[in-house]
Amino acid sequence: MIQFDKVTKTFGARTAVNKVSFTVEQPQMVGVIGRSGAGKSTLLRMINRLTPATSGRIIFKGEDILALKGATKRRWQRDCAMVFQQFNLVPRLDVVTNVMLGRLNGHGTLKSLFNIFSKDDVAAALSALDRLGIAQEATKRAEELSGGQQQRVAIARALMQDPHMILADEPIASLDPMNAKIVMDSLREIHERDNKIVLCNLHTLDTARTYCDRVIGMRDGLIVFDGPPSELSTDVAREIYGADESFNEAATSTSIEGNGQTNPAGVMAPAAAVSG
Amino acid sequence: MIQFDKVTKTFGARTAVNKVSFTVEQPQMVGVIGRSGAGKSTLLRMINRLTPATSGRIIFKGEDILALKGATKRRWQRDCAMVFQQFNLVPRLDVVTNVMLGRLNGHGTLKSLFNIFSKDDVAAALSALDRLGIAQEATKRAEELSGGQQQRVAIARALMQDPHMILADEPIASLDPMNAKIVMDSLREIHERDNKIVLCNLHTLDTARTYCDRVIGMRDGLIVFDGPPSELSTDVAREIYGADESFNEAATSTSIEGNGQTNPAGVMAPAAAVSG
Amino acid sequence: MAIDTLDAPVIDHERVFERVQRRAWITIAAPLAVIAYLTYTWFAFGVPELLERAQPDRAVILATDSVAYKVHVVKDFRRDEVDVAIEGERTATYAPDDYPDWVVVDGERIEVDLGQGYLVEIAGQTARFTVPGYGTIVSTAVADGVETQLPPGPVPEWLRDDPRKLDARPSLDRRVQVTRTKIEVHNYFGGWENFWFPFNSQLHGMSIGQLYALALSGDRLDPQTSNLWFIVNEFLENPDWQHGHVFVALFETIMMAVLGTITAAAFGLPLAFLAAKNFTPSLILRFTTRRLFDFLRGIDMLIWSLIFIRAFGLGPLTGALAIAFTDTGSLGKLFSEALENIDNKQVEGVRATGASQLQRYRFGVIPQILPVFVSQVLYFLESNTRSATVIGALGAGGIGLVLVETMKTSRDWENTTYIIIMTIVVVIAMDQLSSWLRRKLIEGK
Amino acid sequence: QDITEFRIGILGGENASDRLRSNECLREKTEKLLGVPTKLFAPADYNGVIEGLLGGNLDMAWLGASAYAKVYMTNPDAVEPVLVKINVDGSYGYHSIGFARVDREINSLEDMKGKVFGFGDPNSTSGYLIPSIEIPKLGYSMTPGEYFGDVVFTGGHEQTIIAVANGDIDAGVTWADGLGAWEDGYNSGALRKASDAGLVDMTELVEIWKSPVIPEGPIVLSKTLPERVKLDMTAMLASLGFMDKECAYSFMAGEVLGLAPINHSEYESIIAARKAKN
Amino acid sequence: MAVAALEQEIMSLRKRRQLYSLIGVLLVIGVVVSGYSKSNSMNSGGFFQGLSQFFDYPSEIVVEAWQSGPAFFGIMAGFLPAMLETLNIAAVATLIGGALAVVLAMASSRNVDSWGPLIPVTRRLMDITRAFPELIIALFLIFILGSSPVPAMIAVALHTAGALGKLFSEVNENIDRKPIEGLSACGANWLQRIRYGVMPQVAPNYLSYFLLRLEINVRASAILGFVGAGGIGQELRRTIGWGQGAGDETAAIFVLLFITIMIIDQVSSYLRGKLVGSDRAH
Ligand SMILES: Nc1ncnc2c1ncn2[C@@H]1O[C@H](COP(=O)(O)OP(=O)(O)OP(=O)(O)O)[C@@H](O)[C@H]1O
Ligand SMILES: Nc1ncnc2c1ncn2[C@@H]1O[C@H](COP(=O)(O)OP(=O)(O)OP(=O)(O)O)[C@@H](O)[C@H]1O
Ligand SMILES: [Mg+2]
Ligand SMILES: [Mg+2]
Repeated sequence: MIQFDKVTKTFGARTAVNKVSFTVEQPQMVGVIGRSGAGKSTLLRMINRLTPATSGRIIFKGEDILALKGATKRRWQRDCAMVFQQFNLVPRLDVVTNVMLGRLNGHGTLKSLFNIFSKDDVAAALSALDRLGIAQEATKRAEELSGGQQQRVAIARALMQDPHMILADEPIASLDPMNAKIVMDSLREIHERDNKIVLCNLHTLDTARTYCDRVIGMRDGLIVFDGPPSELSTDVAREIYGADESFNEAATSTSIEGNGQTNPAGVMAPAAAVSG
Repeated sequence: MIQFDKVTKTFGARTAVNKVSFTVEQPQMVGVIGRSGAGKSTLLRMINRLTPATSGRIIFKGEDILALKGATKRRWQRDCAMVFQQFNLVPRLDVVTNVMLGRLNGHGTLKSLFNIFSKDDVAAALSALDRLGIAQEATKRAEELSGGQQQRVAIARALMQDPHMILADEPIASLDPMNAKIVMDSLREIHERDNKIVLCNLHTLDTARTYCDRVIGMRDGLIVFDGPPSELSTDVAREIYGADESFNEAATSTSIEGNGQTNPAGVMAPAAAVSG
Repeated sequence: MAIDTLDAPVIDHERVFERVQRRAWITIAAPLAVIAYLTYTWFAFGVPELLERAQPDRAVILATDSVAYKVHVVKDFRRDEVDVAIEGERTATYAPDDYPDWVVVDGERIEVDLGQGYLVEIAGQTARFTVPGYGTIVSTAVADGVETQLPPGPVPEWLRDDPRKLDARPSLDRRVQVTRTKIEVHNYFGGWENFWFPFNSQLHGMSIGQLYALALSGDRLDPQTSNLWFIVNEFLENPDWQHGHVFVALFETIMMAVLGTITAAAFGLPLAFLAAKNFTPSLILRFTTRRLFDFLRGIDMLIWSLIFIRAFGLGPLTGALAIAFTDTGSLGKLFSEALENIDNKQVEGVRATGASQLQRYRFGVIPQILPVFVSQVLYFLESNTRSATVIGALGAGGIGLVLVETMKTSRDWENTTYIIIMTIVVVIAMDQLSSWLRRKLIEGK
Repeated sequence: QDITEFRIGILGGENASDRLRSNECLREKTEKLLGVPTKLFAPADYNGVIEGLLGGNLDMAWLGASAYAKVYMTNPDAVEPVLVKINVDGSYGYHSIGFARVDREINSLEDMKGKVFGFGDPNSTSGYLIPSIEIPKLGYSMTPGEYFGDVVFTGGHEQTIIAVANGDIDAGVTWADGLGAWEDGYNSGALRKASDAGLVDMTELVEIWKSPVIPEGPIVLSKTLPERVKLDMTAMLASLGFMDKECAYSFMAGEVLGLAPINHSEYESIIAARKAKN
Repeated sequence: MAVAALEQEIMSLRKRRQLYSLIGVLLVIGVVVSGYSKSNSMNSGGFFQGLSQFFDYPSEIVVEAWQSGPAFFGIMAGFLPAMLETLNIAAVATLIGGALAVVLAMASSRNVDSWGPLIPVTRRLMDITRAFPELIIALFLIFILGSSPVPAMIAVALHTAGALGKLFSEVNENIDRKPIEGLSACGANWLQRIRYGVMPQVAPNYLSYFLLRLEINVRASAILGFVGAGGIGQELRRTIGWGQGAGDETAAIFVLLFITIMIIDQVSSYLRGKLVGSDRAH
């Protein structure tokens, strides 16, 4: 479905993404992992065209989306919805409007400038919100919601775009474990029910293991691992994270349930207490 | 040396400090503990005369310091240096000037108004800073320093006052564990080397245990405990904090070393990792 | 899913849609209201008639005039004299033996060559104006008007033929007028004439190199002063441009702004302490000071300057005091707000060392409000430079007055343009200076 | 008592710098005569000079009759009139002239019904006081809306001329000596100046009204000046025409016969007129 | 730790700083003292002589106003239409200038994805329109358009566009770009991003500056009336010019102006307080 062909991005002397090539054949939930600065965000942002690529091609339905311009580019942006770590909502607008903003691309500029949305839009937005379980917050301002709720609004907005794929850049990094689970569950549910590609940057291994069909590991802009989560051994993880023997996965875990072997229950409690 | 005699402070209907009487006979490091609102700050501020007392006397060298006025009052303020939770430095002035402010009381008003300090003052300020290990920051503005460094500047200012005693109002409450340790070590060192009374409000038991010769526990303006730290059992702590069975000291610990029994080693590590 | 919705009320689509629609209405209604108001004022201000009456050609004349100058060649029948003068000014009249080469006087006949085939011949009371591509206009001044013969064909737009006057302006830079008393020919040239040195000065027309050499040379043009000083003096005393006068006026304006602002700051700061809650417990004192600030601000600079003109006469002092009065109110209010917002921790820290009241202010308060103080004063300095030109125009003096006078008599637009450019330069310079100082003093860069 | 400086106010009408320039010779003469620094001040309007005299900030000025009346009425002890200008032909006054644009089809006050009429400066004799008294006498009320559609102040003679030429107002009043040809803007006066300056084309304007002769305004000196200074100044000004023709020409803005002594009583009628306006 | 060396450095640093402060203070004092003596000599009247006459003019007016008795309020009411005209000038100018300022601000801040080459151009444009005193533009336009409120309105609007544009673009510099990015990712075009990503963030600050400007513009419009732009300023010029006899009218206008400015001042600072919590002049 979508094919990456030697996609590269350099910032000055620094190569953030280095000739990355891979293909997603069928609707999968793909997790991208790697330590900070590995190039995960840059990769996703290039797909959505938020960051221009330096070279390479990304082929979707036979078209190089890196070459799109103007209205077709914006049309493509609509087709690959993006979910951000910091939610990127408009804080002072109410939730339902925020969700409806996902449809801006289909609307006439003038009409949208005057805040005119159709009954259809409202209904679609409400059903998206309902699907994420926050329809009752529809009339609140986005900034009044908790982080987890805001992220769900962001996902609702993504749904509203009716996209071919959803790109999520560390969607749970700013959330507490409880909300992280809800958000990841929602993404998974969307992937399963609507059969959409979900490309999700994650910074914790256990989340990737739990939710993804396929995991891509990046290091210094290169893909160093690509396979099913089951192949993701501690050794591989060490390679991805460039960590030494002392690497302890628990340190980055955000799960609240504790996935058995890697995350001993009880560790979280005092940690949470300290930060609280 | 200093004797408290039924010292009372009421704010309207509220009695913040209630007929407190105790005596510090020789240079001791005294920790005052108690939960928020117990009256700890009020007590210290009354000694330094930042807050006027409602009734009672505080006798130092045969004089009731609560009755001092004008220049003698300011002279006394200089003699009992105060260290604050929020450092209370002048952020836009440079570090060395901030320290020299400790000498304001000895100086002519006019001279000091024009920011004129002698070579002696500079030397003394630098040696105080050096003692706290931050002489190299002397020319920076106070606001450019980290919290821990600022608190050390504040202690240097206190040293500069060449006081009979140092009052410290939760000096480590705004600091991270690492800096907290440095600051408490410094206070202890001053107490030991210069043989000064240090009266220190603390909100964690283990700090009091580790550093103080004597602990005073306050609750609702009353002294409910006065004795060496060794007598400070969990039961007593519960009484001071008015906590129920679930009271868990670890939740408030800020030690980075882990004091054996109450703070199991290893708990801190992941917590630090999460916050890092 | 839907964990949160378990007990929550079911959201009503209709109601949400109504909300969304209501907001859409508001979004549309607000601009509509503004447009309605603007339409009302459009008619209330009488814009349609205004547009009808507007004289865009004035703007063209104005624009031409501000970048060009004209030389008048006038034949006056009553005095029976010929004058060739820049802008028709007495001070810039060419001597009869020194006419520019496009004016040829031969006894009673005058030939004015306006270039590109345009030619005016004046003989007796008759002017023959040859216009390429049109023909020759012959116009004679008679006892009760002018008699004109035009070439055959329709009368062109640039020509106004009236029994009392002929006015022909075939191009923007050539004009011939004939009335029964005189024939007047205007020839336009680009640039600002006599800008550096007056018409009759020895230095007129010298290049920079020549001037430089002259300034260094020992042979004094004027035995009284050095050459450099002579050059400067000739420049400043230029009667058409009056650089000296303009510079003095600019200086007056800057002085008004600087003095006014500093004075306002000097009085505003101490008074601000009296108006701040945390420094003045006395309610009466505080209230009085605040009302004083309101009064000073509310009266308005305009009215203050009118009062001061009566008391102190005309000049920069009046302007400075008017600015000082108004801004004592504005700055005082701002400072008192800044004082009320100071961080008490710092004051307490200083106080705990046994510092006296004054020392507490000096080290606990001043460092906090100094940045506000400096930056506000600099902001005001910049905007007061502009205000000073305005109240100057109302009578206090300075560049504003010079400007208004020049404009009111709307004669030499190049003079006006010059003064405007100087004013703008000064305002922009003050703006840059103040933001440079602000960066320097506050951010320490 | 002695004075430390001498300050001369110059009435508006011309470009301030021109005014200062044409009076420079007078300033030099005065400085030489009195031996104190002498300064020229050119305020924005009539009122500026009036205020200056009232505030004691000016020692000498050449006022219009109405402006003098205002000074006198506000403070009779402020100034005293000393000299008045006499025209070349021996006449001693000037006229207020009402005028309009030719193409507006206005040829007399008769045609002004419902139109906009403009005065100049409220302190001007010819630009306000006299027409505001004389025109109603002819039966045309000066209350805005009664006969004229509106009555406005343009601010000064130049502005009136520009406003009429521009069509902002239908007709206005200004001053002229009433001698010579209309096409030139008469021999002297505001119209002549504007026409000379190329500001207006007199053939586009038409006269619609002319007042009776208005007495020339006086040169006044501050009453607080020492008697010696007053005498010296008066003598110097009175002889200016013989001593320095060029200076007299630029000071008095044209050819004049000279200056003659005058006293307050000559202006009683103007004062009465002005009083009636209050 | 070379504390001794540090001490040397600090001492010299402090000496230098003290010297600079001293020079600065002396400079300011010098400017003030010489400036006042210079302007005192340039003024036609002197400062000390003037002090005694300070109250001459106000008292003249007050006496006349007092003598007119209750009729004073009638006179005041009579000037209401003129005051209203001034208010209209200010309001229209602020609206139009404010709208221009929004456009300029959006075109001049990098932060809102403005087109790069446009930024320096619009910035200079704002600097220049800001530097023009309203008076100059008004006089020019009066020359071309004739005496009416319109020149004043245009003049004030132009100046407002520059002044507000600068403040607005400063607000733009400080916005959070995340919502804009979120909208980009939805495929919103530039106008839509401005409308939903920028406007909601900046609206309160814009409004606050707008109100402040309205207040300033009322004063400016009143002053422009003085040069022939209509409104209360024109009336004031007439009554002041006439002097004695019109003192009650002058007083009435002063009072009316004072009250109007006070009301606008109070209302606008109240509204601004509500909008952004605190206010800053300019
Ligand atoms: N706008 C930019 N300008 C310059 N360098 C950039 C920019 N954005 C990213 N980089 C660099 O590119 C590299 C990859 O960054 P990227 O944000 O894609 O990493 P990441 O894997 O998402 O890390 P993180 O987990 O911190 O979000 C980093 O070294 C970063 O410093
Ligand atoms: N300025 C004041 N005005 C009124 N009440 C005050 C004031 N300062 C303190 N109090 C009250 O006095 C009581 C004791 O306050 P204090 O600050 O001494 O407690 P504390 O033990 O220092 O608490 P914390 O740990 O929160 O600093 C509290 O109930 C507080 O609300
Ligand atoms: Mg990232
Ligand atoms: Mg406390």
